[in-house]
Amino acid sequence: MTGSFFRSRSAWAIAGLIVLFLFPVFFDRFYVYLTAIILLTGLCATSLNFVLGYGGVFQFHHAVFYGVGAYGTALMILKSGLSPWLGFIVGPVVAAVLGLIIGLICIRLSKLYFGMLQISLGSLVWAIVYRWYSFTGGDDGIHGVPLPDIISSPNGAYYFTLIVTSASMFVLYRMLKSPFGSALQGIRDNPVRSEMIGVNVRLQQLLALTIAGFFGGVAGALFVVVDNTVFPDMMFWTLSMELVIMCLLGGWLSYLGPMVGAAVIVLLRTYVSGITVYWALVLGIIMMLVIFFLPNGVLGYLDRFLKKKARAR
Amino acid sequence: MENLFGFISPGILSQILVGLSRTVILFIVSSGLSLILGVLRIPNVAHGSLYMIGAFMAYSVSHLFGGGTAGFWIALILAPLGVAALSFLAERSLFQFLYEREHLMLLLLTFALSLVFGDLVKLVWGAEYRSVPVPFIFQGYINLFGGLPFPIYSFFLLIMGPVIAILLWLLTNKTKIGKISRAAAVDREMVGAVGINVSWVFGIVFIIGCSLAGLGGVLVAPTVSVTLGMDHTLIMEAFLIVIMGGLGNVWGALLGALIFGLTQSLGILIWPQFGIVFPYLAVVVVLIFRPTGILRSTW
Amino acid sequence: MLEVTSLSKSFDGFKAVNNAGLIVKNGETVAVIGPNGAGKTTLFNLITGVIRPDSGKVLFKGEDITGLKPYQVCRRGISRSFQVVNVFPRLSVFENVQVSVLSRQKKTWNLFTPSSRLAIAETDRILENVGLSDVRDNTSTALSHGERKVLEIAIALGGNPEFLILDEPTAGMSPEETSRCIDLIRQLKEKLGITILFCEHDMEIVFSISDRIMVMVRGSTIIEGTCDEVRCCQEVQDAYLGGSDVCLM
Amino acid sequence: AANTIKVGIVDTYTGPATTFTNDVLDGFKLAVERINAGGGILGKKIEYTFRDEKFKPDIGLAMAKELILKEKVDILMGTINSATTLAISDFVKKEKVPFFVTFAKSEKIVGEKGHRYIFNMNEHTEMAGRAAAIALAKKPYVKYWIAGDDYEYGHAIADAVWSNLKKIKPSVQKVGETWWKVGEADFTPYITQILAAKPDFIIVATGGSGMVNFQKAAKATGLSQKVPFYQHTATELSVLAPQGPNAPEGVYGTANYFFYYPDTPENRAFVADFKKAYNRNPRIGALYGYMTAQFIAAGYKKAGAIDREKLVNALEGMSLDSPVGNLEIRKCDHQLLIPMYFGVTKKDPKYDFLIAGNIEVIQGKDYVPSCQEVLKLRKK
Amino acid sequence: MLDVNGIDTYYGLSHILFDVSLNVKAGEVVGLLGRNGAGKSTTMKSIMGVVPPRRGTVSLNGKDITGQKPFISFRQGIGYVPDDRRVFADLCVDDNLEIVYRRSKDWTKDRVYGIFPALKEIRSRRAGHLSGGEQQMLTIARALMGSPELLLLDEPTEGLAPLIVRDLEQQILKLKDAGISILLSEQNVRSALKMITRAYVIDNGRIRFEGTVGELEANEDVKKKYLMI
Ligand SMILES: Nc1ncnc2c1ncn2[C@@H]1O[C@H](COP(=O)(O)OP(=O)(O)OP(=O)(O)O)[C@@H](O)[C@H]1O
Ligand SMILES: Nc1ncnc2c1ncn2[C@@H]1O[C@H](COP(=O)(O)OP(=O)(O)OP(=O)(O)O)[C@@H](O)[C@H]1O
Ligand SMILES: [Mg+2]
Ligand SMILES: [Mg+2]
Repeated sequence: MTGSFFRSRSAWAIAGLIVLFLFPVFFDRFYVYLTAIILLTGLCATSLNFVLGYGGVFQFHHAVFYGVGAYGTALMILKSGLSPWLGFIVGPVVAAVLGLIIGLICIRLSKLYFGMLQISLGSLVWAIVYRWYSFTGGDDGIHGVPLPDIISSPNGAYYFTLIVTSASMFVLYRMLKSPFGSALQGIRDNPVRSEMIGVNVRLQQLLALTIAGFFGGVAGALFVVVDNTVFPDMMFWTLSMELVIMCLLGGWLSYLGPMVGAAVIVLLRTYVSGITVYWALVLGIIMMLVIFFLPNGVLGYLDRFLKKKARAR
Repeated sequence: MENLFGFISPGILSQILVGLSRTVILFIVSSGLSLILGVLRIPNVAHGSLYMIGAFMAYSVSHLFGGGTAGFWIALILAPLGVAALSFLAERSLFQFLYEREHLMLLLLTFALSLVFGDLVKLVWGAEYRSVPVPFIFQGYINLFGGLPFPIYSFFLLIMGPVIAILLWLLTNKTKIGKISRAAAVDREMVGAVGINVSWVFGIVFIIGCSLAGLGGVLVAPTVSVTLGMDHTLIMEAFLIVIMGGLGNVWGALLGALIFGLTQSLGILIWPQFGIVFPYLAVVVVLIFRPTGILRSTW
Repeated sequence: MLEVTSLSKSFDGFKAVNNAGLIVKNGETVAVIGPNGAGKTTLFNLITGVIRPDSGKVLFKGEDITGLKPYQVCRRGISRSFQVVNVFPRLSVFENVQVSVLSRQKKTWNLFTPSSRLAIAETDRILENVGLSDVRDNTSTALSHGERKVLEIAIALGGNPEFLILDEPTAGMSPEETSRCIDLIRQLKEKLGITILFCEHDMEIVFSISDRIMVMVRGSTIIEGTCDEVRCCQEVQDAYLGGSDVCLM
Repeated sequence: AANTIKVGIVDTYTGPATTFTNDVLDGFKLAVERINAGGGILGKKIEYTFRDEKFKPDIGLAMAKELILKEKVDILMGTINSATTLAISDFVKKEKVPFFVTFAKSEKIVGEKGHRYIFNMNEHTEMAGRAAAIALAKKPYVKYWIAGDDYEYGHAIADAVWSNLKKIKPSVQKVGETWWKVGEADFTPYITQILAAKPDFIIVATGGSGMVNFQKAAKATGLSQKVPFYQHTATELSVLAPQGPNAPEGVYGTANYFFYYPDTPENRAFVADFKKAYNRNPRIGALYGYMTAQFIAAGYKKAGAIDREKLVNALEGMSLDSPVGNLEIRKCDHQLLIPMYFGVTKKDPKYDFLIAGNIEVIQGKDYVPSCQEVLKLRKK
Repeated sequence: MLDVNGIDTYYGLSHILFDVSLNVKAGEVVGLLGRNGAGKSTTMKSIMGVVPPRRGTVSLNGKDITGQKPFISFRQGIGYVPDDRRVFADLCVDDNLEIVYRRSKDWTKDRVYGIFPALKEIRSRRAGHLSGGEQQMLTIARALMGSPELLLLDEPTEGLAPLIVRDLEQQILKLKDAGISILLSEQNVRSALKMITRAYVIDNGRIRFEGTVGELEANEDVKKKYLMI
């Protein structure tokens, strides 16, 4: 039974990928761009959820890793003179290292304290980027990052984003289903007990934070590919809040929840803002409705709904 | 180096005094946040919006009463009441049903609320900057150490801070409602089962906390321009202050505000280039040495 | 196997454990009894590293394990269950135990093999042993109180311990479940040769399965001895049993 | 879209910046209504659509892309956020869509990062600095203190004023600097610090709501009576009006526009129109928005076709009459040359708020960086 | 005084109580016996209003109290001692007693400490740090502070040392003498039988037996089938 279930799940994944691959053939450039943004934002939110939803760590300043990944990539391309492809590795790696460092400092703290200390540290990083004009371009950011030819066209950027995102999503998924992932979820639910069964809670969480930082960085690097620019707002705390909201809105206990949340937010922003400047108001109201009626997020609701149906059958 | 001596000599004392008066508003707002966080466990992001609304209400009220001194005093009473009414509405229609939810969900809800409030303020008051004049008796300044000016209004603030701190401490530690709310923070259902109408207790605490945000807004109004977005910077600072001091601890909020305010003003004097990082550094240092804040938290 | 010497711990000046001593030999089953608040749970917490002692020593198999982190203690072969049910609420019964097994096998650093292929046989065997096979796929919150208590033990067994600490394993169980639980503990002792340290307020159980008993009062050991020694000792009667009929049993 | 010319506007309509951007939008609307009422351009009406980017560059850029790729706008306009502007600029360069910058102040926009499709309809920081320096050089002050918002705009303005002042009048000295974080609410401690150093004059480089906040603090501490200071846009209506009669007197400032100055029939007419439409006095942004529409209309007319390339060509070097006199879009860098008014705040019985007095006019060509300078920047 | 009439209670979709009826008369100690998961706690919660029943009625002194909020039930004289010791961890013992809603001055702190002298010694300690048994005493003490007419005791002896259990048995009898009616749920039948006058046996959410202690002692069938003794 599990076999057929798994098969159907991979079947769905493959079908989804095919649709996404064919997307540029049928749709206008703008929609391709929008999809790329959703994918990379969703990847960023998923990497956050790796520690937030599955690790129970209040990672409140995930945008730092997104931003650092982007800056790392952009600066590497602009300043090093080495192959731009190297930038796509350096950015995420720098983000991962930063994730480890910030993690080391914060890890002793619990919940809200963790989150707030992380916001402080993240804000320090942000302040440095914001103020270090000569290197980072200050609050104006860096614009017009040159890219290798094959990914500089809109479609090239889209396919690159699609491939990297799906690969990352797959890797993250495998990690969650691995013993490491089980231990991580155990820690989320009951850290004391986890320690009592021989899990080195801190170390386990640190690794998770590093991984999350890495994939946050990957998303940042993809942003450089899609939008060719970086700016300090990418690591401002408001964006981090938005990422948390994507996780919660989509469903932070389901794997694709954050991706769905990202899609919801990006689409709302795009379409509602075309109708009214009061789109924050609309977004706020929609969020409240979700909280009231879908307490487990959009996907959490669907999950439950489907399960209930399956049971009824 | 030159800079360093430059600021020590002509009255660092007055500098500190000024620094203190500015922490008062931070304190008042964060103490409300701390109360709500400590008792109701709601990380209330909309707290900043209520502060902004308090300031706008202060503008409207003082304007309505001729913009003079009388207007300010009436605003000092009416605006926090207005904010209280608004929070009462929010509590009864929203929060009331959600206390049992995950903290993160409440964070999401309050964030949504702050978005709504932000746009509502724009709808009601428009985009113009607003200004509330300093009440007449507090206008002007006196000369302190070495002829440096100190606004009289700041004296007023300096007195308000401790008064509010003591009142709040009495409320949480000495009154029954304070004790009930501390108990309810941990086990709401059981508090109900010993004959207490928890729903109202929570409502009252929420309203008190929120009106403190409103009060902060009124008090700040005469010193700044009342604008959209003034909630934004404040809320993050308030959260950091609360965390630094220890969640739910009134004195912690006071201490946190002091540290935050002083590192902010002194930090910029020491290293102008990266002045903005000092308060954050203070938070980092504090939390590294005291992972649950300086004073005991109720969490 | 386990040797606790003059262990002390105080909270805000209150001595919860005061100079407690205890020796458990290989293969023994030792009970700790004592009035409420005597410090039994605290003693267990000190041994397993959940809290650090103020002074004193814990030796396990001749090695000093005082002040080690819980996970380090666990890796040396000590597992425990908790007085208040303490399981992983969002995981299924199977996963609850599996995590424990995986952790013992040091597989929690394995990032890529799906858990669903690992440690299945062993986990199922443990579930079988404790009689939870039927509810294997339920989430742990859907279990009855008694079942959850058993799951507690199963998780501890996942660590394949040489030494097992049980904190009131049968509290809140019905007579029926209690007798099953006692059987289980006997099995662990006899079939698997696990050394067991437990505390319990039900004297019938204490006297029926333990080899030796340690009596704790106000944080200190007042007597340590065989069932018979303890049973009718006057101090124990006064401090704990209160002249109940156990002496006659 | 065949029968209309579509203009897309991306700007911040959230937070303190709204007070400026609303005027840009309203000024633009006013002009568009007139143009459309007069039969449009080449028989086509102007249609516009606007987006609130909430002062976030990523959102702003996404919105610009949406407007260009999905809404297929002919022209893009905005924004008050320099980072957004620069990000969009890079994109419009690739897409070859003309982009009119209406409030962002970064010098990079037409300087280092300038290109064929970008037009700057307001002064940038270097220009503001030069204009102030020209006027300040004539004053007797020697010991200067520099203070400001700790972000690009603050530093850029301060640097621009200071470096130009130093060039024009080498005898000036800087006795110290103070930087505070953006959004700082209470300036009293900084003012105490500055006063302790006893400078002759202070250059205050704040933006947005910081302008009002600083002036309030200056009034409360008596700073404005002790040491004169300069703020770019200090004399602007959006800064002075909210403070009513309580604003400090004697503050120096520069601004491109006042509804009461120049007191010409053109300006009076513009003010009357604006007031009729929106029931308030126009502020600086209104002029930028209004003139942007005018230039777009005139540009298309001159080009004779709805064609982006032709429009750009037509606009280069074009000049138009405006409420503040004849304005030219310079060919070399697409910078609008607009006069700057240096003045000082004073009370006026006609208004219940302060206005600018002793106005000194500095003509656009006098305070704009030369074409050589710009080209040198662009080559970098 | 307490009449429970045919209640059905659910947790979400799962139907737990089926047509449960029972009554407690003034001054009685009534036992509610049954094995784990039989529905004892749920019955108590239904009476208190923590988990309102979907069908049937609960009335106190002839007044319908079905499904009303727990705090109102408490104010009308029902004291509730839950099985999972829910002391107010953050408050000290004294404050735990102080915040209770007081119907009358019948029960003072001193009187309560008279019943549980052990508590008096630790009156200023944080409740969250008390041992299991101490917490159990505290919850009973807390319920008494509201001067209840009826006490719902849910497995009060769980986790208590034999000495304390015996003490508690005495105390409960004392409470009975003081005129408080008690509904007592117990696993520990032997202990329960010392206190109660009548008993209900519940299994799988249904009342299976009702009668005096004597009748229960005599009914080997019920004892074997539902109580495992
Ligand atoms: N973290 C703590 N802070 C303060 N006091 C504590 C703490 N933990 C335990 N105590 C106190 O230490 C004493 C011993 O508690 P412990 O839980 O070990 O008792 P116990 O013997 O397990 O009792 P029981 O049989 O009732 O479970 C109690 O009086 C308790 O109040
Ligand atoms: N919150 C809940 N949600 C769903 N089911 C529940 C919940 N609480 C209890 N149950 C179920 O309701 C049934 C009756 O539980 P209840 O707690 O009333 O039993 P009990 O007789 O008090 O048992 P015990 O002696 O173990 O306390 C059990 O099968 C239990 O699993
Ligand atoms: Mg214990
Ligand atoms: Mg029960």
